[in-house]
Amino acid sequence: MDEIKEVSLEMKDYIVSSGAETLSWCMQCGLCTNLCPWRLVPGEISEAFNIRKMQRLGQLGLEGFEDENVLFACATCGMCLVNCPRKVEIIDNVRSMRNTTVAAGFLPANLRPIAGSLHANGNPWSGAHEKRAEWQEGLNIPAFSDDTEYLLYVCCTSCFDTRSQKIAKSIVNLLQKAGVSFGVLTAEENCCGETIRKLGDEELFQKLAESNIKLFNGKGVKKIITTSPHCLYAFKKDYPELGGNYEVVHYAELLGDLLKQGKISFSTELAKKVTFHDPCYLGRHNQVYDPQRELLKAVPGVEFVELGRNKEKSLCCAGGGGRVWAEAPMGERFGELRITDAVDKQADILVTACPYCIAMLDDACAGLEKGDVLKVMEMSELLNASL
Amino acid sequence: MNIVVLIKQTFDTEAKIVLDANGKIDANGVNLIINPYDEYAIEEGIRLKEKLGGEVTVVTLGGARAQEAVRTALAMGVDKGVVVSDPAIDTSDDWANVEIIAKAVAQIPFDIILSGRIAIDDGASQTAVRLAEALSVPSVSSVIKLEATGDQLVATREIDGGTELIEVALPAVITAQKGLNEPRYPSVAGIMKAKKKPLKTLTLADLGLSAGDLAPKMVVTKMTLPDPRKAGIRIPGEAADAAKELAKLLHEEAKVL
Amino acid sequence: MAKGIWVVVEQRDLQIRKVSLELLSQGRKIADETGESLVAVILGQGIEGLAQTVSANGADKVILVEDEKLAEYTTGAYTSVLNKLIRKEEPQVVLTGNTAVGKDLFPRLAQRLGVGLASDCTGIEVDSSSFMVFKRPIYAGKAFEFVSSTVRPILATIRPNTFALGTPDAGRTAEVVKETADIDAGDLRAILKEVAIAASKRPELTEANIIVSGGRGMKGPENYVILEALADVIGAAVGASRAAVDAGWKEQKFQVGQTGKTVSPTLYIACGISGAIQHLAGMGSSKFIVAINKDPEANIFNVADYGIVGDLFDVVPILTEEFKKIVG
Amino acid sequence: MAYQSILVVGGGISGLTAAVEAAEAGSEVYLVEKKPYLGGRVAQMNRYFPKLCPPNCGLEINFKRIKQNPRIKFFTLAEIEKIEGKEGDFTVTVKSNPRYVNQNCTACGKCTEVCPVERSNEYNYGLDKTKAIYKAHEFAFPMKYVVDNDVCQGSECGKCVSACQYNAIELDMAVKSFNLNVGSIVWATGWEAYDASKIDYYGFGQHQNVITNVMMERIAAPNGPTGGKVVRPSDGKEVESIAFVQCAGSRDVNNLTYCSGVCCMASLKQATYVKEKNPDAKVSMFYIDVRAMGKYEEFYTKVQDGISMIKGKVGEITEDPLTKDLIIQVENQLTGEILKEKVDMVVLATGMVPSTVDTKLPIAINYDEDGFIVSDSQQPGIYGAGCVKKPLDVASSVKDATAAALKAIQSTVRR
Repeated sequence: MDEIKEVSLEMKDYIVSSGAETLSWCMQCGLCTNLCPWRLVPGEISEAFNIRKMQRLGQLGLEGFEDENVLFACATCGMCLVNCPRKVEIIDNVRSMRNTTVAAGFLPANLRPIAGSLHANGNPWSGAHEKRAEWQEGLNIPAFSDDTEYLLYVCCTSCFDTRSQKIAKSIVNLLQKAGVSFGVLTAEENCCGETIRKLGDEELFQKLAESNIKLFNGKGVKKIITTSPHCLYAFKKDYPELGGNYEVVHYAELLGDLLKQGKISFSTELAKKVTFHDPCYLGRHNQVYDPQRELLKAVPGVEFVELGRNKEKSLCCAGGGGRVWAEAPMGERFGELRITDAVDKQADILVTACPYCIAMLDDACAGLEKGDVLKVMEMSELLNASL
Repeated sequence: MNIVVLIKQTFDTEAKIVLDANGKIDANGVNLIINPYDEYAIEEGIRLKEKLGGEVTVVTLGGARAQEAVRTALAMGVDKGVVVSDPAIDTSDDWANVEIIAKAVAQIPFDIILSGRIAIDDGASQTAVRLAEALSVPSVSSVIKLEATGDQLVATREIDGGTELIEVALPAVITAQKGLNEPRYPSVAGIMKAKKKPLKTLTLADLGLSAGDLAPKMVVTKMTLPDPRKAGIRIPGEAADAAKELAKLLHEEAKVL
Repeated sequence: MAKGIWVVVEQRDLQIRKVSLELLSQGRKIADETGESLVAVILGQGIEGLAQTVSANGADKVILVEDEKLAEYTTGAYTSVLNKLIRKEEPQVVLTGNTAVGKDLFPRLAQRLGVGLASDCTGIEVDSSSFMVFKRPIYAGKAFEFVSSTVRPILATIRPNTFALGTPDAGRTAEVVKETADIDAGDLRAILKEVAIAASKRPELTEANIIVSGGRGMKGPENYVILEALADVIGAAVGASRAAVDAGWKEQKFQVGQTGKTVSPTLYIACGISGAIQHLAGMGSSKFIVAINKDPEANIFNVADYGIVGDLFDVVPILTEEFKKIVG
Repeated sequence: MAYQSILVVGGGISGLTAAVEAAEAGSEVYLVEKKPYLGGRVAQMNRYFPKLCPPNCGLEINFKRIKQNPRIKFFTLAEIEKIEGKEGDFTVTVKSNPRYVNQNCTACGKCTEVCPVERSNEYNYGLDKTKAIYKAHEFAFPMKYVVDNDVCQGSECGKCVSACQYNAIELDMAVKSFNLNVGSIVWATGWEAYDASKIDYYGFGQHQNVITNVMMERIAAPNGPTGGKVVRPSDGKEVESIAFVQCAGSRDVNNLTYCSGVCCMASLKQATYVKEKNPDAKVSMFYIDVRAMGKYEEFYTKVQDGISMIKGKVGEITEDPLTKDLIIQVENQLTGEILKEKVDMVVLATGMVPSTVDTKLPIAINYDEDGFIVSDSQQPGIYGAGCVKKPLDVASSVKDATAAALKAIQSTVRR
């Protein structure tokens, strides 16, 4: 048993007041722990982090949750919420618990450059703000205006990472082929702030969100297409309380509709066995499961197989909740399990629809040296190849 | 043991540096942090207290937001905070700052004064050593290991290409180099307690100083930003030629070697 | 009337530091330009033989202060001696290298003299009104400030490699003046017990001016010796990409990147690193980036100032030899 | 017109009690039961609290009181179709389903011997089978056979009719409806066990050896499908290791939000069944917290010996497809580790769902959000009794039913 440390009701109240309103609902049954992906990997973080125990420490205002391996381990994948008998908003609680230390100026060292870059550049990738729109070069995308229906909001990762830029470009091409009326404001945008909010830096989130809302509202944005499920989450679930009310869709949802309406079709045959990794923020957090599958099945020649853990049971890639900037040793990365899942299904291509997932899965595939049997692709890239 | 830690609030390391209309650094909207080297000093101060008992007081000079830095130090385990805040500080130089700090520190009993070896904003690396001189006490700078007994210190300091071991009687000033320790994260209890710890704010008048006493020795005549990065070039040719060309470019054009 | 440009020459084991010679060389130019005399000041024991070297490098006058208490640098003794000398001779400007000694000595000296100090300067401009204006990088090189003073003397520490070495003129002679060391007892409170010079200690990653980093292209842990050889020539730290760490070739503490150590050295040499976004974000603020990679499509080339598309196993050994020539 | 008689709907322990208490106080009582026998869930118990005795004697006393009391009329295989009127003046339409067996039946069993059709035995929760003509259970009251019309081949077969020497079988019996006029109604239709297959991660309905607590009562009962041997359904192997999974669906907003209050004691009781038969059996109980109300604390303390009590709600139950052994995954909250324990059989401690969730009264009354009849039914003269009002154990049901009987009597004498 751990040594009992300081108990403070004041601390509990502080956590609750930071947004952990459902903290006391938890009755410590441990169904969350059973579902937590950290239970699937060994190692130091896995040993330190127990989501049920973390809630308990918070409930009691007991020291110990602020250990970096506890407080910042959660990937906010939402798996814990699936069976929770009390519908405890565990992720909000984690966010609030993080907020207690982050608001006092104690973001872990590895996250300081990220927060710093968000402050200075409006993106977490230390990219110069003036280079945000560089990915668009040669694409001829109109600026968003009264004449365009949708704003296409491109995730920071796809603005700055050359690998990820291909996603943005593919999505643009698909939307153009389908005749969608859209424009961009990339150069003026800031990060949506989803992840920094999950990391507990509420102040920085508000700063980012307010600047985006001011921009969007000023330009008359009503509908937004996001390239990342994380931006989808932010605009849909975080922005309304700050005065940003938009009709937001992930590009997969929109393309799914266009497919049904016959406005887009795929012709080039792709005789491959394809499987899909459900991004947590597209699936569990936003309940989008079907359009991706319909789109992939619409590609001629594609043999679609489901991964064992799919849809609401999908296993996290470990890129959420700020974990995309965290370091877990080889053998302790969820992404590796995911690559193994896909290889076990003898899939040729593992498709997903999230820039973070791509980064994590690419990395895991390279680390496991499975590149010769499995290709990791973002859905837009695969669809684009079949246009 | 009475321990004083001198800290500075600086721009976040990622901050984008922009000049305002007056050609001065624009601090608007910039995220502020405790100078990272000062964090080592805070940590060492707390460790000394934990080992030898006593009290740690953190002292800083700064604007309205400097209190945040002190609160952070208090959360880590420092006992008291002193902020000297005065409009005159905006234009003071290293010498003047030390005059102010020396007055503030003189009000606090101290056996050891700790600070970071350099502040990442102005990079001047002067204040702590100047302060030692102003207070007529010895100093050891760039310390990577510190052993303290009740009345003396044995410090290992980093020099170019090696280390020195220096013994010094207290009181003394120590500047902290990376490697001295790993700054702690405060417990949440520490954060809660910090809200109630004493934090004193002083003006120059409180220290018996006036702006006239602080005419700077050095003045900043202008500030500039570096030239924008040039587009990268690929050096053509076979390995041997390319390597030679690269070495030449680094030496003569980039001047980094 | 203040007079003379002084260079406090730093010696260790009777070897003059390169930066001191750089300052003499530049000081000579300024002296010629302004009509001032260039004075070299050397403290130590058994230093007489160094007078010739400094005069060959441009000094008009050499002040030698010999004392057993000055054999090794100590803050107190050096401050004590220089304070009195400067007060006596009243130079315009006193320069030294921004070395461990310079950084320790000059702030205390400046405070004792009640003067300003321009530290870690990377440029000197001669100015009619204030004599010299010093350029110094601030915010880790993200900006520069130019400082000057009307109070004499002005003290300044100059970053090594700022100025080029001149060609020594063995025929030059300088006036050599010996001064006795008058050290106040109060300045001997810190006692130097031991000096340990590491044979070859590579700097810590986040402190290093230069980093040589290897990635998946290194192919195996045994190959890091070629990067280490390169690093040791230029006093660089050795880093690794996440791929190399994952492969077990390097420990995690050597990992550069957002998920490892964020670095911003003056020079970053990436060997066999493709450039994942986390890596680029962790080293993108380096002043100069060199990329050596076989794959012309590698992301790293997008941020590199100089790139070589080629096999690092061919390029790096030659580069090491070239650097040896430059560094000497 | 004010009627003095009382209708009691439901022939379980609550209904029986209400009927007997009211009748013994002088009221005319009609008792209507849907099943072919009286006794309800209690009749399916192996043993029950507080004395841990089998239910037979307790029920027998009630049946005797019914038989001896001319003021009680009971109808089995009967359902309430319509209720009209108000307190003191209800007209109730009762639908009487045919038994296909008349009063001549002596329960000799000859019919069953010849019957060619089998049906799942709901009395034993499907753990065994009966013929289409069957005796509900060994101590069924009334002790009459009954035909399951859903599976009976009817007069085309007629083998039972020929075999019966008492002319007791009438395969052409029809549904009848009749009206009753009563002054008040006691609704005591009891409860159903929560459908454990809704908790997909527990594998009930997929893994044969995952059973529920009500099934465990039948398995342990001497008159049950295994003759009281604690063996597992897949292969009849004697159970050497067993896990009781508490709160299987209970206290869970995705399933049953409330605590049924009896399942913890039921599992502890059932643990004693296992231990009695096989003292070496490994018994584990996984719980969020054990709810041993009132005087049961002592029992809880006493039976814990020899049971491994592990705090932690079971997260998943998987099956070894070859052996049909079960692997329980749970976080042991003492240590924070995820345990994976292999057992022969799992008993899910499912909670109680009021019958009124599926079958509402044919007259408007108030229910709570979980479907229980609230105490103030908003319909004067109609009173819930027992588990249709809230989850209760047997003793509490009896008390509640007695109280309901008094209320019902008051309704018939109110002026």
